[in-house]
Amino acid sequence: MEVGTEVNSILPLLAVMVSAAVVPILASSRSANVREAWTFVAAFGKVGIVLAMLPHVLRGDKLSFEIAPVFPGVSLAFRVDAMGELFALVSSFLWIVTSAYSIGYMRGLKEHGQTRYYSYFALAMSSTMGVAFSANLLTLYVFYELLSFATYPLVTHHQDEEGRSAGRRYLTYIVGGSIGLVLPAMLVCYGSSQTLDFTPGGILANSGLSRFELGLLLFMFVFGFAKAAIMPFHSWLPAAMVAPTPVSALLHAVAVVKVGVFSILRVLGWVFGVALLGNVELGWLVGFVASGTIIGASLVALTQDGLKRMLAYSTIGQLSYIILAGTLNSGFAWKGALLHIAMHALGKITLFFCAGAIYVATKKERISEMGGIGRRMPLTMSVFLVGALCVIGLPPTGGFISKWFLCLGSLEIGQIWPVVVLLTSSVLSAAYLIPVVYKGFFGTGPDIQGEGMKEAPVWCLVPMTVSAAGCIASFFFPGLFLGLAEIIVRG
Amino acid sequence: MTSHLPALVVTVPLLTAFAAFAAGWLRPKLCFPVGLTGLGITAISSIWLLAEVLEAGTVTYELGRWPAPWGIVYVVDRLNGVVLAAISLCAFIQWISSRASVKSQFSDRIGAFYGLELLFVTGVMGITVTGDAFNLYVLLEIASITAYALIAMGGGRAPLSSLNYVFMGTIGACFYLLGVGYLYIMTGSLNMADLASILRGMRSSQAILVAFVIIIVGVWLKMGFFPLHGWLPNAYTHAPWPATTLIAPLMTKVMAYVMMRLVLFLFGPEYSFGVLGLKDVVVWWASLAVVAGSVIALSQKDLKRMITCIILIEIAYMVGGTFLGNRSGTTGAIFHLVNDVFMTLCVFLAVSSLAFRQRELDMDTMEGLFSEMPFTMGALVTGALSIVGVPPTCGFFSKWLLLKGALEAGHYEFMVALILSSLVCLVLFFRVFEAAYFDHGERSHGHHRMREAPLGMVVPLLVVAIGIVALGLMSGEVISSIIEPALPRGVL
Amino acid sequence: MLIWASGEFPPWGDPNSPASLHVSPRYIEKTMEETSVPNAVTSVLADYRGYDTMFETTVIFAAGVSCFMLLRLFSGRERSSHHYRHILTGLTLRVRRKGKQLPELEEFEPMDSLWTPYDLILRTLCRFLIPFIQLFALYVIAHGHHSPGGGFQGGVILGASMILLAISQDMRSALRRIRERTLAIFSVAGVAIYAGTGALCLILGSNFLDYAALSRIFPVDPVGARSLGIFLVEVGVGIAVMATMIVIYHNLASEGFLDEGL
Amino acid sequence: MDRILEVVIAKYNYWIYIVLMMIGLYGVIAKNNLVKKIVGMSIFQTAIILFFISMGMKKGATIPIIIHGQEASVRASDYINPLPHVLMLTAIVVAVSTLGVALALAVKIYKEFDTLEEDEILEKIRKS
Amino acid sequence: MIWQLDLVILTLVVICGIGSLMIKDLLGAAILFGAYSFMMCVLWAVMGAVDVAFTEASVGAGVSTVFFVAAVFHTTRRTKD
Repeated sequence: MEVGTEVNSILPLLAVMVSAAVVPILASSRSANVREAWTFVAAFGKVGIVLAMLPHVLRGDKLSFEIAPVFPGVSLAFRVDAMGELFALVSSFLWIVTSAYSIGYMRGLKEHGQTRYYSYFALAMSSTMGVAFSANLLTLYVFYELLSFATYPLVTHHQDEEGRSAGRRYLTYIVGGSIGLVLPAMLVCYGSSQTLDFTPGGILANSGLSRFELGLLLFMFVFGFAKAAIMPFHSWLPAAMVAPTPVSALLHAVAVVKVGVFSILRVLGWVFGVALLGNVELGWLVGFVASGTIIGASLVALTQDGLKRMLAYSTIGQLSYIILAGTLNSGFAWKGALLHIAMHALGKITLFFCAGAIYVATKKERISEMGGIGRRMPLTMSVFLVGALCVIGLPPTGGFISKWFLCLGSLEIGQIWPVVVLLTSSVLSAAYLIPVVYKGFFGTGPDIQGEGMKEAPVWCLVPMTVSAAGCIASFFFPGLFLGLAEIIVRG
Repeated sequence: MTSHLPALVVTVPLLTAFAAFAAGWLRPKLCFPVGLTGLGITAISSIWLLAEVLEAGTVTYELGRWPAPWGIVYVVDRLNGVVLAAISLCAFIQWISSRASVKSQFSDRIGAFYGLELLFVTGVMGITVTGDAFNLYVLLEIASITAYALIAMGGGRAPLSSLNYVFMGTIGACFYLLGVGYLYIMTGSLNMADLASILRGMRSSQAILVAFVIIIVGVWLKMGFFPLHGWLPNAYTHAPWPATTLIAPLMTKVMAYVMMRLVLFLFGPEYSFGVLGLKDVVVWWASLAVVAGSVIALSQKDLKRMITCIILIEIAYMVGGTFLGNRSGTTGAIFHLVNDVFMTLCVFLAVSSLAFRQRELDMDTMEGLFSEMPFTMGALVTGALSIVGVPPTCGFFSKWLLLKGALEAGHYEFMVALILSSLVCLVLFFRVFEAAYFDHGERSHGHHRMREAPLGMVVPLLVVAIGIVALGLMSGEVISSIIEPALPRGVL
Repeated sequence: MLIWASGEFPPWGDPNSPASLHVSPRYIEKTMEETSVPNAVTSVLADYRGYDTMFETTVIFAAGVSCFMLLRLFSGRERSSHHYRHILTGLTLRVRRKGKQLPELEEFEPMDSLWTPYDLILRTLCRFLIPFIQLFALYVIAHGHHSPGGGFQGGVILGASMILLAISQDMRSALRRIRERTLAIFSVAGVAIYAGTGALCLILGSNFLDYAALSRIFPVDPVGARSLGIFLVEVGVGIAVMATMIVIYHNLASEGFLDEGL
Repeated sequence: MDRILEVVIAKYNYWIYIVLMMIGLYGVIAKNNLVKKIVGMSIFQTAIILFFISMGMKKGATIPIIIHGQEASVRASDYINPLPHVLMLTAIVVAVSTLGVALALAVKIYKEFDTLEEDEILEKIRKS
Repeated sequence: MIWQLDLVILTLVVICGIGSLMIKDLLGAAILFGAYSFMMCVLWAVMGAVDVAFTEASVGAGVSTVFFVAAVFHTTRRTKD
């Protein structure tokens, strides 16, 4: 069943380390330019390495690298397959964009502690890569924890009371979930089948666990990886929106939350195995929870006035698409899920960029105050529109493709309710996203006149246009992503 | 030509102690370098010894060249080999980093202080290396008496806490001695290997059972295992910092080692776990102790007191892990012992260098420490994460083994207690880090900004912190090559 | 529980109890030809289990150092007042710390604050006794091979004699005999003799504390060397114990001022 | 009757030492005065020493010093087991060292709080 | 040896021990403790442990009593129990 061969290569380690390596330089450098220059060096290096691995992966090979054996049968090791490659590609590419953006943002707002900011950002990226490339559950867990602690200073960047409480909630949910639920679950897996390596069939496939135990395990994993923000474990995400916008953009639309989802997909597909889930009919349970999350989050998003909070809730909903798809035993659905990782990342980061740009330019966070902003900042708002379309899932944006595959998948196995859920939430998301654009262009706000409001600094504009372009491009040329997804599904 | 390393690791610090004390009278400047060289030699030779054991198997050393049951022998196998290495390294590092504070606090009796510290090291090394039940008692007393004196130097209510420690410690040691007497009267031997071989014959004896109980209770008393922990928090909290950083990592761990040695080797697993059915009771009790320790630790305000309470939790881990009685549980306990030496050392050193700059250590005086003492706080974070059990620090891996053992033994209450306590530790340290991370600028008009601790304290601290992570990454080799072969056959 | 356990013990004084059958006969039967020391206790103490004894001495030493470190007060801190006595008239006068110090006149002698009237009998008796006590102590140390006693007992008695001196007269005169510094050096030296003997054996290429090695440097056969080694360490123990006992007493009895005792 | 006497003679040492040990333990635990506690501690230790000594005892044997003239033929049953004596010498030394340290601590505590009653000391600590 | 004598001494030992804990005067407690040690040493001498008896006589009955007295002398004789 396993196509391709194992190739020993140090590339994964490099890909992880390259951003961690620059941390000392970042931390020690006093001048802003040096800092940002090095950040770019690291980012481009990362993308370069990831791209260098691409051909292998497309050929169906797996690049593996072992750091250290830890227990009999378990070792800290990397193994790059198509799924990790896909995720790594997206996040590393978006890191470049985001670092460009954060230059504009941080400078525009004259934030303090930028050294710390960039350093921890690099660390967070390293651990994201680690999660993407990890070859077994233990390694994944290690980097997952690292990511949690590396992002804490970013979430609480402002170091005020709000940040304090947000950080508290953040760590409580995420670390509490991982230590309290994931760790024991891992133990049970290790105890029942003496390994933790991801195997396509699922390592629990032939362990004599009863259905109840399996269900328990499944839920421990799904809720334990609280970064995926499945309700009721979601409330850290809106709280974490106090972070500076680039953080929200990259971490809370791409890196962190996607790491959660990624881990859950890994567990579903490589620990349990879709077949097993199908046999004991456990996928449904998760599926129902996910659907509930989708609808609920979208409804809550409707009621939000703060732009970033609304986006956060929309993120919660979108993440659950992926999980829902993952639980469906269907190639199309999986393809859609993997695509959605990329597409939603593109779309959502665009939206966040816009929100940040608006904030930089006008210090406005509430939707109700944004009437007529589009006339002042047409570029921003049009980019916002693109992002919105992508998130809603309308052509000509990549979001459409991924949702299309999701629907196909659910139809393939003859399930109607997922389709219903998807369409409903699309309508809902249209309902909470489009008004912003409308208000922006045609609405009239209180204080639009006078006080020269203009576009955000160019450092902000370029990245968001790039990502918006990405949304559209991924609609016309989804080949690369499709190829990767194809490989996974075949595997 | 037998190797003399086993004798060296004990006698070198002993002779150094005399030298240091004499130097205190003649030329106080010499005390520090003398002790430094002595401990350096000790550390090197103990590591060398460990290497020797790893390749050549158990090393036996007959003192005065009297064969085993008549004379006193030193027996070094993998278990105490690794413990020895850990202890000596810990002592060496602590020696370097405690220089400044010793100089500032005990300038007039520096020789005596250093002499006692070295004697303490001698005691713990001897306890670890000896293969004779009574010799262990004598060395235990050396370690204890020096510890009493060192702790009592704290001033304030330190003497009272120390006196309580004297009472508790003496009773514990006497219980141990009494148990040894029971063993002697039943078997007529004091040598551990000899005893073990004789005891194998007399499983069903009441006297042996009583001896087992008495000895274990005595050792628990010295370990500060809940509910016999009464003396521990006070004693460690009121002790002067240079003493705490030396005693806290070593004393309880060494007693835990003694417990493992007796349970696993002297009485033998099939007796300790099989014949008398105390196993499950003890594990339940350990789980209870873990929870109790967490509660006690949660209720503390002062930072130093809090981290001393964490020792209680760690001790309960080791007891529980040992009495789980299966392979991974015991392995986890031993590995956790080794890790805990360094974790505790790291945390205590970090907090001591905080205290060196800033006298009082409650939560609200710690704002902005991250920006003022980045290295110290970084090391503190590492140690704390290791205690919480976050990979890739070494604490995670030993905790993992303990959990696995509990799972295999079916002791879910122990699992729950472990996970609960890790979360509690997380909360404990998180309070500190939050206070230290958020800076409301009050200290700007409050007291002066603090400088980073002196280099002599920071460098050892960072070494320990890095060591913790390195140990975590190497845990694979450590477990498979050192600890697992160290277990007696009986443990399956 | 303990009583229940004692039910199994071999009856008291039973010559065939395992305790007296397993290990100990060797000590009794071989002590002559292996160490040429008739007193089995001494030979076991200082040779077979010599290592215990070394640490026993170390324990005493540690205790001495502890008391010193705990109680000793150094210059700068003084009693609130000093008492002086005019030898001729016998009238005493009290000098506060702040007050001007008395000129060093020979007709004034410093005296204890809790001064007890001059007791001729006691003093002379003690003066008379102490030399004999010390002589006896030396005998005990030296003759430990053949009769009960040994370094430890002798050392204690030596120490006790000095303590007696300090009690019967005042501590100053006792300190005039042996200075504190000397005591410290003695205590170290004593233990160091013991450990040094062991280390010497080590250097001579044998095991630690293997006195037989001493025959390489001293003109005696290995067995004689053992008894010689035993003698050496006994002396060491004696010195160490004496010094330590005195140190502990001085610090206890004078609260660390080391000026006036009981 | 004789049987009982037998048992008593055979065992009463072991019982007495337990009694002494309990006395000492009571002293350490229950007494409120520090010096009293220390006394109890010493009693506790001596009780254990007594246990060891009585375990080394042999009926009809003499003290473990080889008599002149018969070094050639030494029978172990003629002499009392010396090993417990040796151990107990060490134990006595340990006991006196502990005693010294404990008393030093007591004096220090008295200087600090000028009382030796534990409850009063705790009271003072609570006040300050 | 005569076990009756042994028994008598043992009872004396116990009495001294209890007394030294019960008496309401620390100096008296110290002295009684000395007596206790001395009884102990007699007992051991009877049991044939001459060396130990010797040591106990010099240490227990001698030096440690002096230590006690010195300590009590510098603290207080008062005790509540």
